[in-house]
Amino acid sequence: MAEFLAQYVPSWLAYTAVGLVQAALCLVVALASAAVFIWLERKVSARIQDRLGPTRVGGRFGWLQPPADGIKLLCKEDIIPAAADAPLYRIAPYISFCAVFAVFLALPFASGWVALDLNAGAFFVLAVAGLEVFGVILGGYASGSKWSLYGAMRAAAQVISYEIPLALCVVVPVLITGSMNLVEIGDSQKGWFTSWYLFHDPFTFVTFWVYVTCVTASTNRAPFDLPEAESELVAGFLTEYSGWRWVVFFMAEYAAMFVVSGFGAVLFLGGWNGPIPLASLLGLTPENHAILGWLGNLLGMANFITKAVLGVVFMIWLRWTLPRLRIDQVMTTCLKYCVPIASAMLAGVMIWTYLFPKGVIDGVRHSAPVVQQASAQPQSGDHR
Amino acid sequence: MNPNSIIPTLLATAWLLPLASFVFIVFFGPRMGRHGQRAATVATAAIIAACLLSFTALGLWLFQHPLGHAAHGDHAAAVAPLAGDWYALGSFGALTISVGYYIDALTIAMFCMVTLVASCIHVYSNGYMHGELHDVIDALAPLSNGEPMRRHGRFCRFFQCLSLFCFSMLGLVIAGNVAMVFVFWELVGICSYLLIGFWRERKSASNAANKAFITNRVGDFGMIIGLMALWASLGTFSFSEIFSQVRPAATEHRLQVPDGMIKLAKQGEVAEIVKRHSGDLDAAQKEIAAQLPDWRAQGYGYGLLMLAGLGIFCGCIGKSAQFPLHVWLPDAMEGPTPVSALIHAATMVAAGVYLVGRFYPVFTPEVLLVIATVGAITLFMAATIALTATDIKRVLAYSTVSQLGFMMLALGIGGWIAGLFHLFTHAFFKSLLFLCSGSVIHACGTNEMPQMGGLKRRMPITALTMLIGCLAIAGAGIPTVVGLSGFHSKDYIVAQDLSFWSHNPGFGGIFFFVALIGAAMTAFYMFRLWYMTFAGNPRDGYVHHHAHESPPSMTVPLLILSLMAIVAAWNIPFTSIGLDGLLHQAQPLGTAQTVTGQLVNVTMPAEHLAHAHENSLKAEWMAFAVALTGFILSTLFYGARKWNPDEVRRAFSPIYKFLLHKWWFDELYRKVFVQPALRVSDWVAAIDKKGLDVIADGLARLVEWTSRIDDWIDRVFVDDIINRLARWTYSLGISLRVLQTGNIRQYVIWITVGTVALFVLMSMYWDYAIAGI
Amino acid sequence: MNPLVAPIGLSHYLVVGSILFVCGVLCMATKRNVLGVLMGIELVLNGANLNFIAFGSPMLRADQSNSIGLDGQMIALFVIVLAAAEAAVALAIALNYYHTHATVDVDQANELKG
Amino acid sequence: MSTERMQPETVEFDVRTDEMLINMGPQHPSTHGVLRLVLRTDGEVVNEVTPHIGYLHRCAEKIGENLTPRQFLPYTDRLDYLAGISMNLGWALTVEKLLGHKVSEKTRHLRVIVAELSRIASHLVAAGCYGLDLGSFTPFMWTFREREKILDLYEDLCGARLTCSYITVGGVTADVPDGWLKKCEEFLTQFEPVIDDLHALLTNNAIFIQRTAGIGVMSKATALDYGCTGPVLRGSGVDWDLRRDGEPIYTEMYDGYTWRVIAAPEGKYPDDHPYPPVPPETILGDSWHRYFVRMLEVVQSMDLVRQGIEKYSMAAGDVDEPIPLKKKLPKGEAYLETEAPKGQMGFGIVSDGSPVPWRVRVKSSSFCNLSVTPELCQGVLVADIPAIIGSLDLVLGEIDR
Amino acid sequence: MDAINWHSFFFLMCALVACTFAIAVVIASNIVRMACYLVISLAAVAGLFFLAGADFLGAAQLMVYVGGTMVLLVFGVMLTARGPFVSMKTGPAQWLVALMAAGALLFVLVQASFSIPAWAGPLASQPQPATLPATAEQLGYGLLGVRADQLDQRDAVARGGLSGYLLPFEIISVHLVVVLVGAAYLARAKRRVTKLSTNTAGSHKP
Repeated sequence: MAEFLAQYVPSWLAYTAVGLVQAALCLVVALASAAVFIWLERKVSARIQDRLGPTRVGGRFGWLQPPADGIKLLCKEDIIPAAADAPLYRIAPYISFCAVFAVFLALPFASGWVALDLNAGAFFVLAVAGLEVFGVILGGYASGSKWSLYGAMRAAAQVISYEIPLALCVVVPVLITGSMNLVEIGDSQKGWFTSWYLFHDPFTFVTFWVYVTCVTASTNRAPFDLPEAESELVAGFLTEYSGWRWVVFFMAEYAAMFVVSGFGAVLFLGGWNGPIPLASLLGLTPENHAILGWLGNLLGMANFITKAVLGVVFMIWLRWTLPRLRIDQVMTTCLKYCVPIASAMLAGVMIWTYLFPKGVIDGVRHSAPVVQQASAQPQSGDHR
Repeated sequence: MNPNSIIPTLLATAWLLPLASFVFIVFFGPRMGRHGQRAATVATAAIIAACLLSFTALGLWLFQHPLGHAAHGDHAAAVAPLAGDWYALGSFGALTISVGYYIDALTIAMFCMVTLVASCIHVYSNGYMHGELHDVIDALAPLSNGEPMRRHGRFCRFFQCLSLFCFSMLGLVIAGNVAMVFVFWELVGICSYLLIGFWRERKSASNAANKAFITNRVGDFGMIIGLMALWASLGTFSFSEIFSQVRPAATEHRLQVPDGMIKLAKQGEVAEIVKRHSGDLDAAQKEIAAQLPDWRAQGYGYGLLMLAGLGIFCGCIGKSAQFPLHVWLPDAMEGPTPVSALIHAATMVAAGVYLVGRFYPVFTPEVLLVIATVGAITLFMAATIALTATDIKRVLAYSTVSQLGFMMLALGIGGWIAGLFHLFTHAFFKSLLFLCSGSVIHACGTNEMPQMGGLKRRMPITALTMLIGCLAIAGAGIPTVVGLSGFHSKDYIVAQDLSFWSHNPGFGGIFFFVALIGAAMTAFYMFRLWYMTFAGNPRDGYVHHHAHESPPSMTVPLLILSLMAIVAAWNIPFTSIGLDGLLHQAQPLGTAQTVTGQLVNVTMPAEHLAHAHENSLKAEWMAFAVALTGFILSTLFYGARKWNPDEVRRAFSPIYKFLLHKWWFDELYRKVFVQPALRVSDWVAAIDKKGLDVIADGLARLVEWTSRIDDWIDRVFVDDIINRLARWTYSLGISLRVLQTGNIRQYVIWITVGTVALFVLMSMYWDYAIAGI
Repeated sequence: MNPLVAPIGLSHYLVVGSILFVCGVLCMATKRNVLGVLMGIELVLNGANLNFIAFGSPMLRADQSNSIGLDGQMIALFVIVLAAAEAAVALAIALNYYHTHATVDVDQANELKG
Repeated sequence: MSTERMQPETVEFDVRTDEMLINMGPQHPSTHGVLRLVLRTDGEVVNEVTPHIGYLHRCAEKIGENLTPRQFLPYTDRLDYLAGISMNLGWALTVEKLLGHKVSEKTRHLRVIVAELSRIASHLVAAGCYGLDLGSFTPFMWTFREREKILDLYEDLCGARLTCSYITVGGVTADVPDGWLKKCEEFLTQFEPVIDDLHALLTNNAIFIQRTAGIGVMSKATALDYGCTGPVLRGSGVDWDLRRDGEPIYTEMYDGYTWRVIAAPEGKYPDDHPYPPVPPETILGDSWHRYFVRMLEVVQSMDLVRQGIEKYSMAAGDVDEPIPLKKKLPKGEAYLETEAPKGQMGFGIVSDGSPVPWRVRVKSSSFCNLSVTPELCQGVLVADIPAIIGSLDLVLGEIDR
Repeated sequence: MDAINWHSFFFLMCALVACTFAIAVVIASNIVRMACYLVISLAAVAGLFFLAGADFLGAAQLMVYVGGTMVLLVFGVMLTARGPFVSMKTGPAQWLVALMAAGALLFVLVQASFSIPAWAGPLASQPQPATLPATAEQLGYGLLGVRADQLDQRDAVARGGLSGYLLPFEIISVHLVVVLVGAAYLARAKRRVTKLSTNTAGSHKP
């Protein structure tokens, strides 16, 4: 399209325009997913609480409720408190949102279907997702409210602490695969569900649950939603926000939920590989035909999205079931439980992969990626 | 799997179990039950398992190497030891340091003995140390305000140390090379230090621990010299390699000076030869090899061999508390009694004897003579001191020293089997005696025998087992028929003494008589101990009233050990399997022959000669007679109270005092070592004060006069120059001070300016190509 | 020259690095706040890092014989890690300084001046 | 999870920070109305809490001095608006005490039924809001669902849901409608399993226990010193309930009923109720126990309602009509405390012989219970403030009057 | 028209952002804003790293600098800033001096950057990112003491010299530990809250 446009306008303009349009499209996708999750949260929580949830807007199921809310919130006054540091207050929600949005760049939806196939993908996701908290801190600080400041400080302490066990958990699949490339990590779990890293060995199984705990905490979701604990801090860092900026923070939160669920799916739940290798059983592989391969990938994407959505639903379920932890308990959970357990699991996985390089459940899985990588590596270095 | 691979594995497991227990208790001890109660269970379970493993290994060994009919002097059937390495720690040139094993019948027997005794003592400690389960108020460790110290109980710490000790001791026994021996040698020393100082708040305990540790270092110093001599000359630490070099099979295992030592002794000539064959090493080797027999015949290297032997024996002197380093052992009784039993009676102190036995092939007859002499002195001296001691544990401690002297004496006069045999039997009855004394102390709360008496009604089991122990150590038995364990072992020693006398008609008799007198004194003081403690009327009503029999956890080990004290020397009924046979089998190759010294005219008779019928019969009766004499004297003095010991005491008052003060050894060492050191420092101080100060004062006065003159010159001439300089410097500093603003930002700007300037300068003189790009 | 079309070379990276470096120096030279100085240091380190990366990059120059290759990234990695450590220590010092002086003004920290 | 809790006393400051004064309320989600707490905080640690009240002052007592007792009755509904009927009962009994009036058997049992239902409703709100204070939303919805059913019963009974004014001076406004008792029993039957759900969701939730066990521990002595009453007092293990220990005119209302006071004087609860085990982390007198006592009292009240229904059906005669609207009061004074859901609710009345009382005074249980907050909230974390305030179950309508 | 060069395009974007916000850091007087600008500038630098083919470094930059260092900074800001706006003005004279010095430095540096012809000339055909080696693994091997990218070194002696960065890595890790412990120790205020008296249970009935 850009080439087409470039015939008529200066090329930089054409490319910029096309870039903007594409970015807007991505944004819409992210927003739509956030909207879906907001709706989902309402419905699921309503079911848990013996309610109906939204029922009317948009006909059945109240499916238009989030857009309606969005319009309402857009129309609301964007209040900036007098004590706020206005520029930072304005920019903070977008920092959070951009950070989460940027993670979509590196998140593969199916084998090879990824915007940016980084060979340090897992690391990139971790790094960029960690930026979200920066917006939270900035927003909390810039609000000029003591409650917001509390929220910001809690967010800072909590998220930074949880990055450590989170990183340790992420290292586990990276270690097994021998690569930080998310596509490779996903592909190495090909086959039946037994080859998912969740079932790779007992240590990964535990690691997965530590991962779940950590991402719940690092996305500030209940029972770790201390930065916005409404019964303590009014609304934490969100106290002074209203209207559109509040929506942006909110969408960042829901998009982050999707991101971490998807990331978890890739790392532990086989990514786009279903419990049954339906695509390969049906012959939907690129070896057969490009179109078939494409179809198989489509199936994979459906798998991936299903897993991510289930992950989000799980987080919603948690939120509406559990009371909130106290800040010291949150830190205890992180430093006294998650970090040691994750470290122990990392060590355990190392030993396990050393003892059973071919895996135990699925001995026929394409053998020992770690070893392969190690031996293949020196040759790949001399491309110069 | 064949037994050759199973036995090392079994023993290694038995060896490592206490280590596991130690590590476990270190990490989890305080959390195991209240006050770490479970730690005892862990440690006890570990050592009992080790004991079972050891006996399994023994069974396997016997199955594989059935004991030949004790064929005297016939060593054709000698069993090759199992030797090998588990793990190489590293190699430094030709030297490889490894964790290895050297297993023969002696090793296995030691394993069984150590683990059995240790098991009993672990069980016993469960009861004995129960006071440590709670907070302890230690009246013997007063605080600065005079109040007794209150501290937490150290129950699990005790068992932690015990486990570590068992590990170290077993490691020492199984060690396959000298380096490993040395490591474990030091480790048992550490354990001993820790356990003597278990009640470290007590001044006496910490002093005793220090004393033990430091005294042992003196011995270890010699040992290191010995090890260095071995390593420098033989280039190896491994037992099997050392033995094969010292007693090569080619010479029918006769002792010969190894090539390495000769080369070292003649290193000047060796260097000469090598230089002559510049570059042609093979030729040089050949020439040296050709020269070797000559050199050997000239006696080169013999001194080195003796040095190695004496050095190693030095270590044994320290560890086995031989004269003159025996002083630490009686003080070591400050530790808890089970520790005294395990470490300072049964195992660790016997390690010296064991090492002498292990290194036996290396010792030349001259060295053996030294050993025998040291042993004899120790034996006599300690026995005499024991006659007068009143502290029950000290009596036993001196008895231990004395018995260790017996063993050394036996080894020194060629009685390898006799010495080690006594080591084993002694381990059982001495640990029994110590445990009994612990039981008594536990009941009475005091160590002093004059406060006891008449306890046998209060504590019948203890009294009985102690009596068995006394009988065993005194060597009770029916000559030519049967006897308690001590009877047999002492009998061997006396027989060997007799045989030695007959081979060395002159001085040989000394050893024989010393041994006999020692045996008599042993019987005397042991029964003195028993009578004072258990018989007669209670001397202290309070103590007697509060005394009670110990709990089963303490008495059951006593019973087991007393059984062992009776039967340890017997063969298993209807078989020829017994300690005796086992030791016969373990006797190192080539050591059973009669040998004669090169430098000193001494003959070490082969051991089987001592077992000649008439010789042994004579010895048996003599030993029996002296023991009986001792017993009767003791009964007369203390049992029946026919004679009053106080009268004897008065009559021989100087001797009594001499003995009561332990031959003035502590005072001697104080005079000879400690006080001279203090005095030297006093001298130095005095020289400092009197001599140097006076000189300094005179000098000062001189200087004062000079300076007065100087002062005048100074003021008039020099000051002016200096002042001027100072003024310049000062003004320069003031003007430069402006630059030192303390303002970081200015510094940054200066750095920037400096960088730019450098850049500009560089570009003026060099091309950018200096970067090589 | 159309910057969008013209390919990017090593020099461009170096220029960006220089600008960051100089900005950092300026920051250090003009901020009175301890934390501002700290930020200046971070900028300086980043400018330097950019140079390392650029010199080691395989994409920026035709003649790769003089490239420092992987070493560039290695050194940059070490710089990043050390910078993190440095930031932690500097922050701790700043906190202590704040506790003792009740201010973060570096100009007050001149007790040792000549 | 570990039973180890961070004891606020041992908090060590890694970084020195300045103290900060924060207003919590009067508009704050977890102050249950318009309570204002001024927190002096150091980071997350609260060093001092000062409650400020009076944002809901409506001159209730002064109004009572300008109206006849029956006219004042609807105002009592607004005191503890979560248990209006219990307020009605207290006022009615006080006036009856002044009048020397005795109600019939049937009235007595009917009063027990509705008063205990109001206790259930009040405790349900307390439990649900407590969950909300600790960040758990779902129990709130569940308890409100059940409370709605009780309000439905009230609606059937008298037409009003929240401020019923059902029990009046001299009797009740009207006898029960047909079939109401059956509905009431049906409600109790279906409500029983819901309690187990609540226990599963909240009482035994590990996080809930962590958040409440050992938090805001109030010893018996403190509770007594500050005049705490009701579940707050019983949560500290004091065996005291006015329904048993009060004045005869009140206690005879419960004559013939079998029940036991819910308290754990020795740290052990009476074992005639099915209740989940007490977690070992808890300390008698902490927030968890205050909450737990309320949950047990719900079961106890259900039992009382059942007995009341039975006794009411057996009783002969009619329920009493209220006294005339402007009946002259005898000269004198009367004061009576009753066991309301929040604690001991006292009404005092002084009459000069006219139909309008000369003086009316209200002694509020929540007021006393609130007074202990500065003591309980020393050195706790910010998050513990809602946990402690919520466990006291305050109603500002009653405090500010 | 010429096809757009995406590498140049993104480079320009990132470079502009990085430089602009770096200058903003210099100009801004509010410390929190400075921190915010710095984060943005550093994030843009991370983008430049990605463009130069150093993905791992880019991610590390984001993680360590932006995620870690900056939050530390913000913490420090919060702890030390009295009131939201703390600014300490610098005198214009100092600004002038600093600007002059910095300008000279910038001139020298830029002049140096363009002075080597080989540096200016780009790669004739730039390799696509997909064909680039996976430097993350190489970095890993490098830290373990193997130079995977230098195995084709023909000179065995030289190859032996390229032994990677194991020792620096070890030193750095120890250094990090020391630094963190030291920082934690420095920042400690060594203060304890006095133990509050808690009422002990009394038991008299009302």
